[in-house]
Amino acid sequence: MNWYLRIRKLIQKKFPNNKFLHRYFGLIAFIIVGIISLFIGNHVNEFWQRLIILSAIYVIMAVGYNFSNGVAGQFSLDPNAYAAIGAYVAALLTMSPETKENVFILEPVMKPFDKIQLPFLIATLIGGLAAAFSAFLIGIPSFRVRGDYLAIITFGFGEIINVIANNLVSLTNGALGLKGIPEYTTLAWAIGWAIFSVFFLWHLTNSQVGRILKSIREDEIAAEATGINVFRWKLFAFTLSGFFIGIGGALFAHYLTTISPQVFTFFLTFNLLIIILIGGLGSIVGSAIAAVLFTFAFEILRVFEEGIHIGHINIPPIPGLRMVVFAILLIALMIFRPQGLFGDKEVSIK
Amino acid sequence: MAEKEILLNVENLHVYYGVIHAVKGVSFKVPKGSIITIIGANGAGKTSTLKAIMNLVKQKKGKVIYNGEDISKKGTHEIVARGLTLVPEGRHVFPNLTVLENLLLGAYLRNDKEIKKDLEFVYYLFPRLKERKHQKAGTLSGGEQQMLAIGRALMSRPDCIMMDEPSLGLAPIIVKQIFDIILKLREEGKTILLVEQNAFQALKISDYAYVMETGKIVLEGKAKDLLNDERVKEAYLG
Amino acid sequence: MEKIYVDPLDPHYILELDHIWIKFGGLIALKDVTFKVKKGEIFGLIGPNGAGKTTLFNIITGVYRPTSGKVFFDGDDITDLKAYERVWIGISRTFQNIRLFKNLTVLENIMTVFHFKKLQKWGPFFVKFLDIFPYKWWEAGLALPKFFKFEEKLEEYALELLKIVGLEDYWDWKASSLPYGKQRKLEIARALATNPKLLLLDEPAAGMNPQETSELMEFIRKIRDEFNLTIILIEHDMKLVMGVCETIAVLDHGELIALGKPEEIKNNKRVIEAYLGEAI
Amino acid sequence: MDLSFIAQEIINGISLGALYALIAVGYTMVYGVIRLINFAHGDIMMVGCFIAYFLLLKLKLPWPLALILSAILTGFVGVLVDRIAYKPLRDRGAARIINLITAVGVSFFLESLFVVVLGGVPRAFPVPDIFNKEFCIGNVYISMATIATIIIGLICVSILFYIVYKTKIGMAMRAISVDFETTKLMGVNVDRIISFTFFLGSALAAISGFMWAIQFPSIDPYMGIIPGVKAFVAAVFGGIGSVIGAVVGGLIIGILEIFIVGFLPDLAQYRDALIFLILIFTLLVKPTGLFGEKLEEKV
Repeated sequence: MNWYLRIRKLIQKKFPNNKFLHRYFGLIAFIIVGIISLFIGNHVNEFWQRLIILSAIYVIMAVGYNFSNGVAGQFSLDPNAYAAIGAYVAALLTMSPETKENVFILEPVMKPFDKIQLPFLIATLIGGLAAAFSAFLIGIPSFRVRGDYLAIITFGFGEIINVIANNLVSLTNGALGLKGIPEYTTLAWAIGWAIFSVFFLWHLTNSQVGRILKSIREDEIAAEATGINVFRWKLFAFTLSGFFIGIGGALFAHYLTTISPQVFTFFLTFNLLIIILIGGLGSIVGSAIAAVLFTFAFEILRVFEEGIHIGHINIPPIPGLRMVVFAILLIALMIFRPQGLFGDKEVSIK
Repeated sequence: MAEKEILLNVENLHVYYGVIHAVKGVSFKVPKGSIITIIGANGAGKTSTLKAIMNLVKQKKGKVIYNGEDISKKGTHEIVARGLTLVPEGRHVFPNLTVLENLLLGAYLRNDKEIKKDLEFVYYLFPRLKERKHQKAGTLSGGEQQMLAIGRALMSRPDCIMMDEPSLGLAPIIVKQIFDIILKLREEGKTILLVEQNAFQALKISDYAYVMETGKIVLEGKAKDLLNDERVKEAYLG
Repeated sequence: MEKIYVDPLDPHYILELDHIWIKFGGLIALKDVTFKVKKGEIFGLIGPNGAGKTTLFNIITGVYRPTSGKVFFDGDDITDLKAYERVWIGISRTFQNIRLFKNLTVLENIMTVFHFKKLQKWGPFFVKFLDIFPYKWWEAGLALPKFFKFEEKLEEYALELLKIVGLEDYWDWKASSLPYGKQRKLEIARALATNPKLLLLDEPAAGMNPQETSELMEFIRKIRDEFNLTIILIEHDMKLVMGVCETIAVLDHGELIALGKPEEIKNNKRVIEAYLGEAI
Repeated sequence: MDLSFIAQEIINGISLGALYALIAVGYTMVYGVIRLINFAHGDIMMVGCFIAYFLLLKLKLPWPLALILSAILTGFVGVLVDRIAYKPLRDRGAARIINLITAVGVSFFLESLFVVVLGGVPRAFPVPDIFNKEFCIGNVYISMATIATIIIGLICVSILFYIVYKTKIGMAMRAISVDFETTKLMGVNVDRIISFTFFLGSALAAISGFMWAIQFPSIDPYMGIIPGVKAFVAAVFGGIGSVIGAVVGGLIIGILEIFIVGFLPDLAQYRDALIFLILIFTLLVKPTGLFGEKLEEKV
């Protein structure tokens, strides 16, 4: 039995008559977590505050990624592509025409974008929708294959998007990337979106939709034999997952203020992969917690990469150390606890 | 029983799959040159027992003595080298190899000159295989695949052959042939441990039998006696 | 054997196979198979492994498309319908090697099936609402009251079905941890949850002892009567087949070699030669 | 466009394609036996390159010796990787996707480890003089490196073919690929065969790495990614698991890449994207690649 059902049964037992609590205990818990993190974020220095924002962004992307990979069991390797699409689209929409003129020195920016400037929320949503749409388009052909092959196709798509980001200069400014993106991603925005994403996908996972997706993950042939249009539902999961990753990407762009193809390489996918594996495939709350842990660990390890000077002790900078640590972590996780730190069973993905 | 030499002796065997305790302390003896049957319902732990003897399952406890030697810690290939082999449930021929290649793979551990002779023996037992020796094993019918699986096991020149449900899913007419072959193998001096759901047929040809239920042996005796046992009749012979 | 001609308009028949051929690569798996299944009967399909029985099931349920030939269901040509669409019109099945949603609970295994738009009638009682996938995905995500209301209802229905098949005590077990016989039952229950008119059972008695098998015979008759079903079953256990089936078809090497009442099959010379070996 | 230009392009294409083919064969071997997409294959190739680099530069070994020795040492690296990372998964019977994820982890591990130990700065590979010779037929140039790649590639592939299709070990390999447990019942020491497979695959990677380095003599810890990915595309294109497929796929991808650059200079920057598009379309039309065998799930 999953955690949602377990907690719900517990609450129904403790408060047999409080129907509101039966239904909305999740919402209440998430809002409390949100308020606490907002409160903490507002009372710490800027370094920690930025770290909280970054965690929140990773939470959004991770739960989105987990929805298609863990819940629906469709293993893809291209969240970097959707993050990139969300980021570029949203950034192009919020940057002022003057900034764009200054930034695009190689070629002027493509037609509609040279005039447009939209509010942050709308730009973010459009970024998410653009990512969702691209996920939908790539999903149509991709879901004709399964398993390893699906992973390969999506990996290929991630690379294609990266090549495009590097070369479609009039839209992406090539390898130089976009500079001067307004720093709109505040603590409130990031946490708000994170709470919304977790809440939304968590409920969806524990609804009939989630059950259908899980049944596809467990046994595609049996799912089809119970009347499920497997292809359509896979596509749905993939598209929705793309939407949330795109939202994450949009927020990421307005957090970094400078984006380039370098930000959205396979490296980003690798990070998200570790997060959802730590959190447990299929566990939405697990990947949210894992995202926070991962981001903090990642930033703390950065200190080692840059070298430490404590009194007379000098530890020289060790570039690449973080990735060694995380790669070992990933391998060890797969060998010793493939269900993730928070999952309670190995999800069967063939 | 006492006058015959014990070839395979299983003592207090346990098998676990994670938290599930599939085989709970099974002991039995297989004397040389006999046909011994284990009957029982699906999920009773029969297949797990055979796999544990061949060391194909990891989590197990207990002692398996073959030909006077403790083989419970040996690798599967070492057990096969000692002359004990298993014809797995569901045949499991290699569909991408030809019939001949399947048979030769059965003789993987051997380098002697007599492989050819044994091949002829298998072809003599199963003339159908000779006709189809260059066909991919995947194109054979169910009965032919079962014959191939038995023939392949014979190619390692085993002294003791364990067979897991050799009659499963075969036409009744083929089932009869398979049981005839098993009798013929005993005449050749092989020792046979049979696991069957087709209890009636199996008991008819065996010397001694064990009944397994939920991981334990609940009944044992001469096959003829079991055929007349009320409990066996009710639960397994229908 | 004599030729059978299909009349798609005959209301007594629920399923009609019309000269079905299927080839995989160069191999002919089914050769000109033609037969009809009467409404409400229990129809047995026997033959050795590799004779094409499961292939035939796969053609009826739409997993494979026949190379040539047609499939009629309730008077309609369904040859081109996809597998999941055939479930919607009332064809449901179980599998030879049980295919449950292993990591989901027993209850979830049943609940998953309640998703189609049209589910009018369900066995002995009528389902109270037509649209059984009642909320949109975003309503679930936003956790609107409608979502909770229907979730609770789905649970209630699934439990009701579990009660019928006698699995209600196991509702929160992981499907894969159920004992073998119960897994078979759950798979049948899941197939019933789609509200079928035609139920296909692929070796339902595999791995059961005679006692369980005779219980299964009773169960098959019971669900046929209660749910108003037509049942086709593949089985090797001759006792079960002869005991429960009203008509039997025998396949050998992809060909239909006999069709008739159990008595006729038992004494059919060709069947004895190719399959049974001796009369039983 | 004159004929010698086209001939030159074809030669260049074959030269690159032969490299891809050689790497792809290694990919395909491991996949063919244990159904694992060894994502880290390109990085194993990088390891082989660095071993050859140190053998040539520090030990001043003659190149044939360095080539063979690097192949053997890298082979053992491959066996080690399998024993540490993949074997525990196999023993547990983990889902295939878990294997793939682990392979991604191994790939990142090898890259980052070499960055930590050797730094990320590219180094010049000491190309033996013999490979710098060039032949000229009319206006078409062929370098010794190209000829060596083709010859050594042919030798490797022939040896491999012999092993897989003519020996007992090869028979066991093909058996393992379909049924692990039953192969054990044949008396095959499955672990040893798999180690041997990894040894062969990794040694091939080292040889192809050496050949890569004499044609593109700048080596760094990330050098394995691009050729690894391309060879991977080639292997899938040809039908992963099939040795012939890998060779044909490698050649086609190599020639296509050179042709795109040569004949469609506007699209040159997009060549990697186009290669992937081809892969995607191949998989859609024939999901198992050109020569891949069908692995259909039985219902």
